Amino acid sequence: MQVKVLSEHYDKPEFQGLEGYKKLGGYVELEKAFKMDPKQIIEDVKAAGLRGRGGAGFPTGVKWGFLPDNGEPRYLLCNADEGEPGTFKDRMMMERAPHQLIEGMIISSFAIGSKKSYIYVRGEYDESIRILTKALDEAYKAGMLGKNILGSGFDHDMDIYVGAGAYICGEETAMISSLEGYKGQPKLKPPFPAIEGYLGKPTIVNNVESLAAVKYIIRDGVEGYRKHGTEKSAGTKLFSVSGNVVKPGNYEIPLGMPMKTLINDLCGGMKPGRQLKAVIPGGSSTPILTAEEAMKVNMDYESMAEFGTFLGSGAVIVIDDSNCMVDLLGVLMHFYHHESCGQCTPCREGTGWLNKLVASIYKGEAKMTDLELINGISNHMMGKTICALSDAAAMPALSFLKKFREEFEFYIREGKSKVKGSSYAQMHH
Amino acid sequence: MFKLSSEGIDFVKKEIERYETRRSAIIPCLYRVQKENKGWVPPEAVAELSQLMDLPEAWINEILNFYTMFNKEPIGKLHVQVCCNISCCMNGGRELASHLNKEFGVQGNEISKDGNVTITRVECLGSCDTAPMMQVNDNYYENLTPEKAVSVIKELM
Amino acid sequence: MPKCTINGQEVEVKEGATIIEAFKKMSEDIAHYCWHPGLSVAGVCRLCMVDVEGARGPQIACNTVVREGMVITNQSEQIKDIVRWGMDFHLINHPLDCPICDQAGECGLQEQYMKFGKYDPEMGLQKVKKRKVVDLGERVVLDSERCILCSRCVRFTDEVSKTNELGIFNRGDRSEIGTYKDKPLNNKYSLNTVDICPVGALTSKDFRFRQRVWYLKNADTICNGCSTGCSVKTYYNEEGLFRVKPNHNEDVNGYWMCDEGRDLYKFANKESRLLKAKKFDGSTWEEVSAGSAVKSLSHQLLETIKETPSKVAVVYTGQFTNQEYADSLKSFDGLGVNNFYHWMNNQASKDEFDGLLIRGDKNPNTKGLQNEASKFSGLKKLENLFNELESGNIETVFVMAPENISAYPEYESHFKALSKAKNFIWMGANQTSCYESTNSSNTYLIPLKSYVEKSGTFTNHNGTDQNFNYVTTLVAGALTLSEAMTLFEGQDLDFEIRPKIYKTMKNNHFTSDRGEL
Amino acid sequence: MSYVVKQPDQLSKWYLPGILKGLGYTFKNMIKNIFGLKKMPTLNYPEEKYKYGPRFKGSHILTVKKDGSLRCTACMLCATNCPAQCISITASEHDDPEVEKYPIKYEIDVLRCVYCGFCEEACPVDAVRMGPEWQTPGLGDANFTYDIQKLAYRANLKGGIQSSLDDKERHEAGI
Repeated sequence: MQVKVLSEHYDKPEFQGLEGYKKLGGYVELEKAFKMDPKQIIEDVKAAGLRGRGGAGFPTGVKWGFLPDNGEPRYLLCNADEGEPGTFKDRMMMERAPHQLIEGMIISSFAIGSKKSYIYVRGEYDESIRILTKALDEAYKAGMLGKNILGSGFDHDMDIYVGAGAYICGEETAMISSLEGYKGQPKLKPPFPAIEGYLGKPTIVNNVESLAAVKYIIRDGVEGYRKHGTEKSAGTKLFSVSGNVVKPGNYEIPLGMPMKTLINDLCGGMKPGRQLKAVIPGGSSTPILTAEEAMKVNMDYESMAEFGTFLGSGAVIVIDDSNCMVDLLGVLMHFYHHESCGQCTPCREGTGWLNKLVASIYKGEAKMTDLELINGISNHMMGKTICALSDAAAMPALSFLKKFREEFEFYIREGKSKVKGSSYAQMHH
Repeated sequence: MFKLSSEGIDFVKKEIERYETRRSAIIPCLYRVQKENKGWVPPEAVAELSQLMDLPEAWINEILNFYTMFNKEPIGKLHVQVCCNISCCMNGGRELASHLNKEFGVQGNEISKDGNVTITRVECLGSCDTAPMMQVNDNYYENLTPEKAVSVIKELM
Repeated sequence: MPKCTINGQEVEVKEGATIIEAFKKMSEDIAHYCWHPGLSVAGVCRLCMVDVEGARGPQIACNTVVREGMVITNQSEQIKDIVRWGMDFHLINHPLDCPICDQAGECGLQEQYMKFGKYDPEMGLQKVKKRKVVDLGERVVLDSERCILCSRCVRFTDEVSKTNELGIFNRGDRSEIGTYKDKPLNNKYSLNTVDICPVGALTSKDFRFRQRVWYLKNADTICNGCSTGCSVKTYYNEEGLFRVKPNHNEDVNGYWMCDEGRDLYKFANKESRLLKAKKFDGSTWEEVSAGSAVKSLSHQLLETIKETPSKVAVVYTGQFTNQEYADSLKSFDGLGVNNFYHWMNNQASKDEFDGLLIRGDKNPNTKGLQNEASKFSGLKKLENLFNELESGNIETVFVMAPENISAYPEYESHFKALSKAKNFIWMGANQTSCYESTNSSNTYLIPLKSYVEKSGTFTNHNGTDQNFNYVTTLVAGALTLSEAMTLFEGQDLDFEIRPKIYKTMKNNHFTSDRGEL
Repeated sequence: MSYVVKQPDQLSKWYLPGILKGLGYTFKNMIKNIFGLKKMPTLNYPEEKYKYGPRFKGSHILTVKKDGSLRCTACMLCATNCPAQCISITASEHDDPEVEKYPIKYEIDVLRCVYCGFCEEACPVDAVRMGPEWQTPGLGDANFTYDIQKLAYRANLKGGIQSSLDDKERHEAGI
């Protein structure tokens, strides 16, 4: 069942404003944190086993630990450029509980010693931007931001930066580029952002959910936070369930819950008369799972890895048997082709090539050998580029082809979809 | 020939100061231009911004062309963006888009004859649980059926 | 100074050097497009992949710093496979228009595909269509389809010329290099973008379609456009010179040269040269070979000069080699002449410098002239000579005229003013129409060799002596200043039978070598 | 080595029999040719001309596009490949960016040409072919340096031979 830590008060409209937020226990942990040693907070976050909720799952505390131990100015960036198809948890968090994020960010900034932070919100989230802007105003007025916050002697400024429509800006170095006023193209690593990030200064980029969760690590302590979840995947996480389930939406569950429970119990299972066909477990970039695998896998980092996929951003896309996999891969390939930033050759050309190849299948122009070609291209896009977008495009292609190969072969052979009633491939994009 | 209003120029000047580097202000300033120019950024605005912000034209042009939310061509009063990514596709996003295309008689990025509507297919807008959905100008409209979408747009007109 | 092992051979590199620099030091083959030693690291072509022992997967050589004891190879099957596919990714949207592409023959794609390619293209689908023949500015033409988006040119305008005209617009495989419409690529170094373009996307308007590169031979020399003295490579064939490109010279010009310097081959070509010596006796012009002209000059004037050396003036410009200055000054000094004048074309702007390469002194060897002249009686200002001519104190004037006449706007007026002398000897490489209007009834025009036709030394603005060698002969029979003086003294020329070029000629001189990619 | 020496027979020592035998042979063939003109193996050159097969590599032809303009892109591969160095081309910028480059001068010095066909082989766009014509006589003032007019539009070609490769088709196919 759901365990609501972060989302406890999300259904209460007053949680959005400062007043209501404070009433429901807001900004208590901020004061508590100010009394702690910043290094202790970092240690606690490490000990709590909080892993980045944006997609890569890198331990947040460890990331903070990479910061050089000097007096250089440093920045905290909140990654609210939620672009992964299937993900909508950050939008809800920003719209329902902007102060939760702001509080989490102030605590995190205090921990890492940052005097300036930015929330990078994707431009399409107009509602979120309005609410966040209002919340920031409130926070400034109430002295939660600015000089000498709550008498602690800690100064901090926070600002919102609005993106303008680029999936790639969700990648941390691309986000930094975008914030610096460059095109949102990922930067070469090394140097890593924790050493040289925004304007060449040490920078930490964290997801909305990761930063909000910091508040609850302070509130419940390491043990309290670790109460939920598994040994290696501690805490709760918001999962955005979409696709062909009865009740799609955001669900906060402890990590380690079987996917079966999530889909069948919490989301009300498949729509009547429909069978589960496949699940993309962590946003469109993660390898797809077949129905059997989905029924066995648990919602944590390790179990996902066992099945060769990732927890990603927690976007569970449930696919029923009315969908043609060729069609869906076409949709995804179109997406990655559209979103490749065009910097690295394998990704720039590879995404375009994959898109054309998959399109040629439903145009009836493909040959059987093209399936091998798709495999070849995908394999040579993996791990060859600056950022992971080319992997993100290659992984679905590889996994779709591996797990649903007969559908692709059928399409090429017969010139039509194996799934009856799936008429869409013909009028694709 | 587009020219920023005097408030617009003040806005640009303020944004330049707002961030650590002047370059960061390019996106907000382009948004401002788009807002003042009926939803699209004309090419000559790049030269104007370049002068106001004291940045090379190429930098601004790069930003303008990189991001999809800046319209490089005129659009209708209502910019209808229908999500056609995976979750929406599975719930009829593409059917919705083609229905709207047919209903308003526009294709691709065209503006309808009355100048009211432009319908574009876009990638994920982060509202997958309420698929299919569309964004009209700044607002989301969710859990749509083709008929509902048409009536929403007609109402907004 | 960390040591590392590259393909089994140990090499020591500078602190902070990257793996690709180590490969270059070893002259080991490594595929790459975006990396250029004179620019920042972009790391976008993803071709310079190497295996580093102990590293997680393949690394790009251009952004990995060599650490002590690294064992690096790019010979493993995995790396070769990655590079093969990397080449294919570059080529899938590259048009097959090598026949009309000016870069063919010196193209990075062609060269590296032959070395590293897959030889089995699998792309059978429609390529992305982009703009062709885009006018980027005064000197450069862009073909977007051929562009592989290595971003070298963009980095050049951002980092070296700092003019920021170029950008990469749009994204994904729709990305295109371009300029903003109101700001074309018109900086003074724009043609360097053409040099560093590894494919035929950027081509030079001047060179475009004039020759296939495999018809051209090349040889190194020094640019004589200004006192910077950039190391350059000239490309030529029997028809003449066709273009000039920079050579890497860390101490002088790095990897670059200015656009102005690239135009200088034009005045060395036959069309603008004085092909024969000319003699004017007050009524008719007579064309003779350079040698016999100097001989007859010698018969006519040598004795007179020896008798009254104070009535002789010699005008020098800073466009000759140190050797020529030394020889001619010595000869004149031996005849007793000590009126040496310096024709300085741009007195006011001579110390200007644009911060990168271009200097206000448009002579390659002003320093050299001053050094050599100081060993004799020194140089006087040219203005004084005009007065001397008016007063009749000077009867014979020798002028060592400049080659680069575009830098001498006063060329014609000075010709006229100086030709007021009774005996007027004009030694120069160029043909202009003003020669007809000489005022002297005893005028000699002696054709001299241009800077590509002789060997010698230029001393640049900071006193660096730079030697350069003979490139090619464009005007047969033209003389160097030294040769002219030898003849004038009544001696014969001692010819070197085979010019040096033949000794150093490469096996296949039709293979155009444009140096390091 | 041994060999047989055939001794002339007695009859051949006489003059007339040999003459008559020879004349008989001549008359036999004359009659045969008079009554069977079509089978006659020789031609009355230059009134009659031998027709070679279409693959005969004779005089050069520059092919044209559908609109009648030259197919040649001035890539100079033929000139590069030519062992006799008889081709000289001057390229220029075309107004149409799809065409980009074209020859403003294309000359073949046929007196130097060895008709090896390497130019045809080198051509990437089927712009130069060697046609079946083989007679290229001329009087004293004849010009044996063939220019574009002669190579592409001479009267025999009836407005030009169309190239099998078309720019437009290539562009549409995305090559």
